[in-house]
Amino acid sequence: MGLKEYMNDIVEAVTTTAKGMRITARYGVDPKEEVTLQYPEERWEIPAGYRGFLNNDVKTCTACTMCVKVCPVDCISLESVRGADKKMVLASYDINIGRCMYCGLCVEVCPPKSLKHTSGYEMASVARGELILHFIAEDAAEIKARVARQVAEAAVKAEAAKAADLSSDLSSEAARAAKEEAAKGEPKK
Amino acid sequence: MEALARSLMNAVPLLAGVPLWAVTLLLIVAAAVVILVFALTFEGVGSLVLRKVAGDIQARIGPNRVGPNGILQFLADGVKLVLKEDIIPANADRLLFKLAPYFVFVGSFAAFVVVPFGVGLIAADLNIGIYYVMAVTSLVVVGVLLAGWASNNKWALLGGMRAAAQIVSYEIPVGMALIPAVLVAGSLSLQDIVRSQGGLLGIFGWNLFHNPFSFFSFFLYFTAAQAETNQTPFDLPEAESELVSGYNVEYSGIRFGLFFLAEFGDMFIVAALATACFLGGWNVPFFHAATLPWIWGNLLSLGVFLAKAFTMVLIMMWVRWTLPRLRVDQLMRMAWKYLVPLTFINLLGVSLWLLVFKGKGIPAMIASLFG
Amino acid sequence: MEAQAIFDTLKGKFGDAVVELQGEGFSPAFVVVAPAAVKEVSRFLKEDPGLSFDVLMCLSGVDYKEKFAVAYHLHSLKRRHAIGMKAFLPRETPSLPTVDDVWPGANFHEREAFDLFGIVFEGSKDLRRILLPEDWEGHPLRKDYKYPDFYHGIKV
Amino acid sequence: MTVRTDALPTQEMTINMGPQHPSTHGVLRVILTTDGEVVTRAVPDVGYLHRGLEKIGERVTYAQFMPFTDRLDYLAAMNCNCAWAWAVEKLAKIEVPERAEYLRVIVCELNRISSHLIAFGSYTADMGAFTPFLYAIRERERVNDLFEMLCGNRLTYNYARVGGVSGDAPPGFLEKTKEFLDYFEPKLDEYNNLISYNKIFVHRLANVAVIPAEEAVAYGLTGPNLRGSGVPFDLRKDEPYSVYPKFDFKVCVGTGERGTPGDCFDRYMVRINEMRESVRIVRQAVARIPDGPVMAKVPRLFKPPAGEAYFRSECPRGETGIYLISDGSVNPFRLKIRTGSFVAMNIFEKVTRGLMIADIVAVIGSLDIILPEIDR
Repeated sequence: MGLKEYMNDIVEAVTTTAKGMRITARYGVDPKEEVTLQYPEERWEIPAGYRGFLNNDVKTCTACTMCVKVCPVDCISLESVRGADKKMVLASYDINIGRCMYCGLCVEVCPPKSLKHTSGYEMASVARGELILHFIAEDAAEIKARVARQVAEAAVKAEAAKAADLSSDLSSEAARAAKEEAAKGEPKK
Repeated sequence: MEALARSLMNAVPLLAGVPLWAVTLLLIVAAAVVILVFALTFEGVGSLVLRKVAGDIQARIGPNRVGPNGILQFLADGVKLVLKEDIIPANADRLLFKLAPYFVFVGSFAAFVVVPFGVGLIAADLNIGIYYVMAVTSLVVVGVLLAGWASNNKWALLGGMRAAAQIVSYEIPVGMALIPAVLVAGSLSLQDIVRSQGGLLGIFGWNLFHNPFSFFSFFLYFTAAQAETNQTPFDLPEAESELVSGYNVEYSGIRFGLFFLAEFGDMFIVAALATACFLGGWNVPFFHAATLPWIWGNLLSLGVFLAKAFTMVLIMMWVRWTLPRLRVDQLMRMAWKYLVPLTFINLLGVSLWLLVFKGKGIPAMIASLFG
Repeated sequence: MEAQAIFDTLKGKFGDAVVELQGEGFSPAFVVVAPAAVKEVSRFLKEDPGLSFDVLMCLSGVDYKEKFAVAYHLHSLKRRHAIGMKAFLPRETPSLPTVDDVWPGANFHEREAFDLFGIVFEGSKDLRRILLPEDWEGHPLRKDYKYPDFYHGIKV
Repeated sequence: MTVRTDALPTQEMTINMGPQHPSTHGVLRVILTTDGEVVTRAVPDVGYLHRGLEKIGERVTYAQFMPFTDRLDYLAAMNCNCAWAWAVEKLAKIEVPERAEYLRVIVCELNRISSHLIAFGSYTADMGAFTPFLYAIRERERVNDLFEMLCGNRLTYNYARVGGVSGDAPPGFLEKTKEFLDYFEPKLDEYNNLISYNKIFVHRLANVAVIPAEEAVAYGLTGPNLRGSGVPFDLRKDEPYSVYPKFDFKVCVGTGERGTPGDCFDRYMVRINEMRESVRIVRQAVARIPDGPVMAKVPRLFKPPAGEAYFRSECPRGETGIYLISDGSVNPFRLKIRTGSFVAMNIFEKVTRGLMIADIVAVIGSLDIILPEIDR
C-alpha cells in the first residue's frame, strides 16, 4: 500500500463520515421530520376500503353459505334452517376473527352484500373464545325449535287451507284467515 | 485530602477534638459519594439523552411517556433494572459471573476521581492523573473478559475475546494521543494540564490550537478513545446484530445495569479527558475563574467544563447513530496500521515543535507578533 | 430452439431412453426421459453447445397417483430457450440419479423432493430432510399421506 | 519464523446461530463451525417456518389460494399475488384487461420498492447502523398507505385476482402515487450519501462473499443476486410478461465498482439502483394507464383445462416460478413454488467458507433471503 493510497483512505473515511453526519444532523435538528404517530391519542385516517373486522348484517343475510364455502381458512360457521316461507333462517352465524386473515374473499362473493368489512382493528383478549364473534345472540337450538314449530304450524294451516279449498262449502274467509296466520309468523323472526 | 481536612479543622472549631484521620476519612467518603451520585446521575440522564438523540436523528420522538416529555424515563429504567430477576445461568462460573460487573463498574467509576471538574473541584489531584486514568480503565478489560468467560456462552466468549483484543490494542493510540497534552503542560496531573491552557488567549490557549500536531492528536485521541470504550462504530464486543449482545448477553437485572452504567461512565470519561487535555478544561475564555470567590469560581468553571464535556458526549452519540460497525480484522488494522503510526508521528511532531519553538504554540507566537 | 427440435436431437442421441414429448397443454413442453438416463441426458442438455441449458430453474416432485414423477424446468441463458424434462418413477421404489453435479443448484430442490415425496436421488452429496424435522414420519405431499395426530406428544 | 501449532492445541467451535438471532432475517438457523472468528463451515438449516403451502394449495380452489400467496413473501405480497394470478392465467389462457395489467405493474413495482427498502434498511442495521433502517421503514410506510388505500390492507394485500384485480384504483390513488415518487426519488441519493458509500460500510461489503457469474448461473441464482454477479438477466426484459415490454427501464447489474464483481456490495447496489428503475416504471405506468374494466369474465366455479404450466415472474428476491398441474377440477392437482430465496440459500454454504462471523451476517443480508419464502 503506497503512501498516496494510505492518505486517500484516511481522507475518504473522514469525508464520507462527515457526509453521513451532515444528513443525520439535519434530521436531528429538524423537528418537522418527525413522523411518529402518537397512537392511541392520534390516529391515522382509515381509508374507505379498509379491511377490518367482518360484520354481517343478519337482517339482510340470506344464509346462502357462499361465504362459508369461499373462506380459505374456514373461519365462518353458519347454521340455518328452512323457514315456513321456504326461505333460509339463520340459527347461528359466527366468525372466528382469531383465525380470519382478512382476505376479503367472503365480502366479494356475498350476494345480498350483507357481509362487510368494518374499520375496526382494535381487539385484545386473553381467552380464545372471546375472539369468536356471535352475530345472533339467541341460542341456535331455540331458534331451530321455534322455526320448526312455525313450520309445523304453517304445514297444519296449509293442510287446513288445502282441505278448505277442496271442500266447496267452506267460505273463502277461512282460507284467507289461514293465510294471514301463516304470514304473521314471518315478521316475528 | 489531609491538607483540606486540616484547614477544615482550623476553620470549624467544632471539629477541634476529632482526630485528623477521622475527618480525612469522612471527607474521602463524602467526596466518593458526591462523585458516585454525579456519575450515576450522568449515566441515567445520559441514557435518556442517548435515546432522545437517537429519536431526533431517526425522525422519531424518543421516550416521552414517563413524566413530562419523558424526562423520568431513566428512573423508570433504573427501577426496572433493579427489580428484574437476577438470572445466573446454570452452567456459569458463579463467582466470576458475579464478580465481572464490579470490575467493569469500578474500572469506569474510579476514573472519575481525577476528573478536574472545576478550579478546585477534583476528588484527588494526583500528580500522575493521566497515567492513573489509563491504568484504572484497563480494569474494564478484565471485567469484560471475565463476563465473557464466566457466562459459559459462546457468543459471550466471542464478545469477551473481541473486547480484550480491542481494548488492549487501543490503549496504545489513546495513550500516545494524550501525551502531546502532557508534553505541552510538562505534567501528568490533569489540573496542571488544564491550568496550562488558561491565560488570556481565550480558546486559542487550548492545546487543540497549540500546534498542528496537537490539533490532529485531539481527533486521533477521540477516535481511539471511542474504540477503547466500545462505542459505535467500534462496538464489536457488543455487536447486537452479530453477537446478539456480546459479553453481557447472559446478564440481567442490576448486574446488567452495572455494565450499562459503566458504558455511560466510560463515555463521560472520554469526553472529560478530551475536554481537559485539548479543549481547555474548566478554563473560562478570557477570564480567570480562580480569581473569583471560591464558590463562584468553582461553579462557573464547573459549568464550563460540563458544557464542553456534554458537547463531546453529544458528538459521540451523533457518531453512534450515523456509522455502521467495523469488522474485527478491520478494527485491528485501524489500530495498528493507522492510529498507532499516526499517533507516533504526532508525538514526534509535537516533541520537535516544542524543542524548536521553545514550547510556544502558534497562537502565542502570533500574539507576541502583535505585542 | 423449439421443443420438437430439442426432442429430436435428444431422441437421436439417446434413442429409447427418451420416451416421448409432452407438448399439447404443457408449457413449457416436457421431454419424458427414462429415470436411469436422467444424468446423461442432463449433462448433454447442459454441455451441448446448441442446447446449453445452464440453469435449472426448478425441480419438482409430482405424485400422479399411479406413479411419481420428477419434473425439471431448464432454461438457457445463452440461447434463451426453455424446456421441461420429466422422469416417471414407480411408486414402490422412487429413485433416480442425482443431477447436483450437473447443476449444483439442484441440491436443495432434490432435498425438498426427498423430504416431501420420498424420492431418492442416488449419488447425491447431501440428501437429508430439509423442510420437515429429521424425525418426521411420512412424506406429506404424497396423495395417500395420512395426517398424523401427534408429533412428540403435541397435537398437530 | 514458523508458528508451532502443536504447542497450543486449538479446537474448532460449533456455534448455533439462530433460529432466534437478530440478523438471520427470521427463523433461519445456521450451524457455524468456527476457528476463532473465522468460519470454516456454515450449514444453513431451514424449515422452521414450513406451513405446507403446497399441500394447502391442493385442497383449496385457485381463487382461494390467493390469500396464501400473501404469506409466501410477506414483504412483497403484491408480487406473489400477481405471480399466482399470471400463472393461473397462463394455465387457463385468460385474457386480462389492460387496465388491470397496468395496475398490477404499478403495485408490483411499488412493492418492489418497499421490499428493497426493507432489504436495504435491515442490511444497514445488520452492519450496525440503525438509523438508515428507520428511514427505510418511514418510506415503506408511505407505500403501505398507498396499498391500504387501494386494497384495504397494509401487509397481506390479496389484491390480484385470476383475471384481473379485486378493485379499480380509488380516486386520488394515482395522484398520491405520483406524489410518493416525487418524495421518494431524492431519498435514494440521501441513502447513498448517508451509508452506501460510507468508508466503513464499503469495507464491510466489498470483496466479501464473491459469487462469480458462472457460479451464480450454475446455482440458479436469480433476481438481484444474479444481477449482482454481473449477469444482465431480468425476466421483465428477457422473458417479458404482462405489459412490461411497454416500459422503458434499465437492467441494473453489479459492476464491481468498489471491489470484485459479484460481492456483497454489488448485490446491495443493484437493489438501490433497481428502486430507481422501479420509480421510472411506475411513473410511466401512471402516466399511460388506460381506462376500462379491471376484471375479465371468469366463471365463478373456475375450472382450468387439464395441463401443466410453469410461470416465472421477477419478484424482488429473484424469480418466483410457479409450476401448476391441473387435472381439470376446481383445485390445483399439484403446485410447486420455486422461490428466489430458497435457491439463494443453496449457495450459502459455499460462499461463506473462510469468512468471519460478522461476514455471515453480511452474506445473509446481501442475499436478501426471507424465510417464509424458503420454508413455504
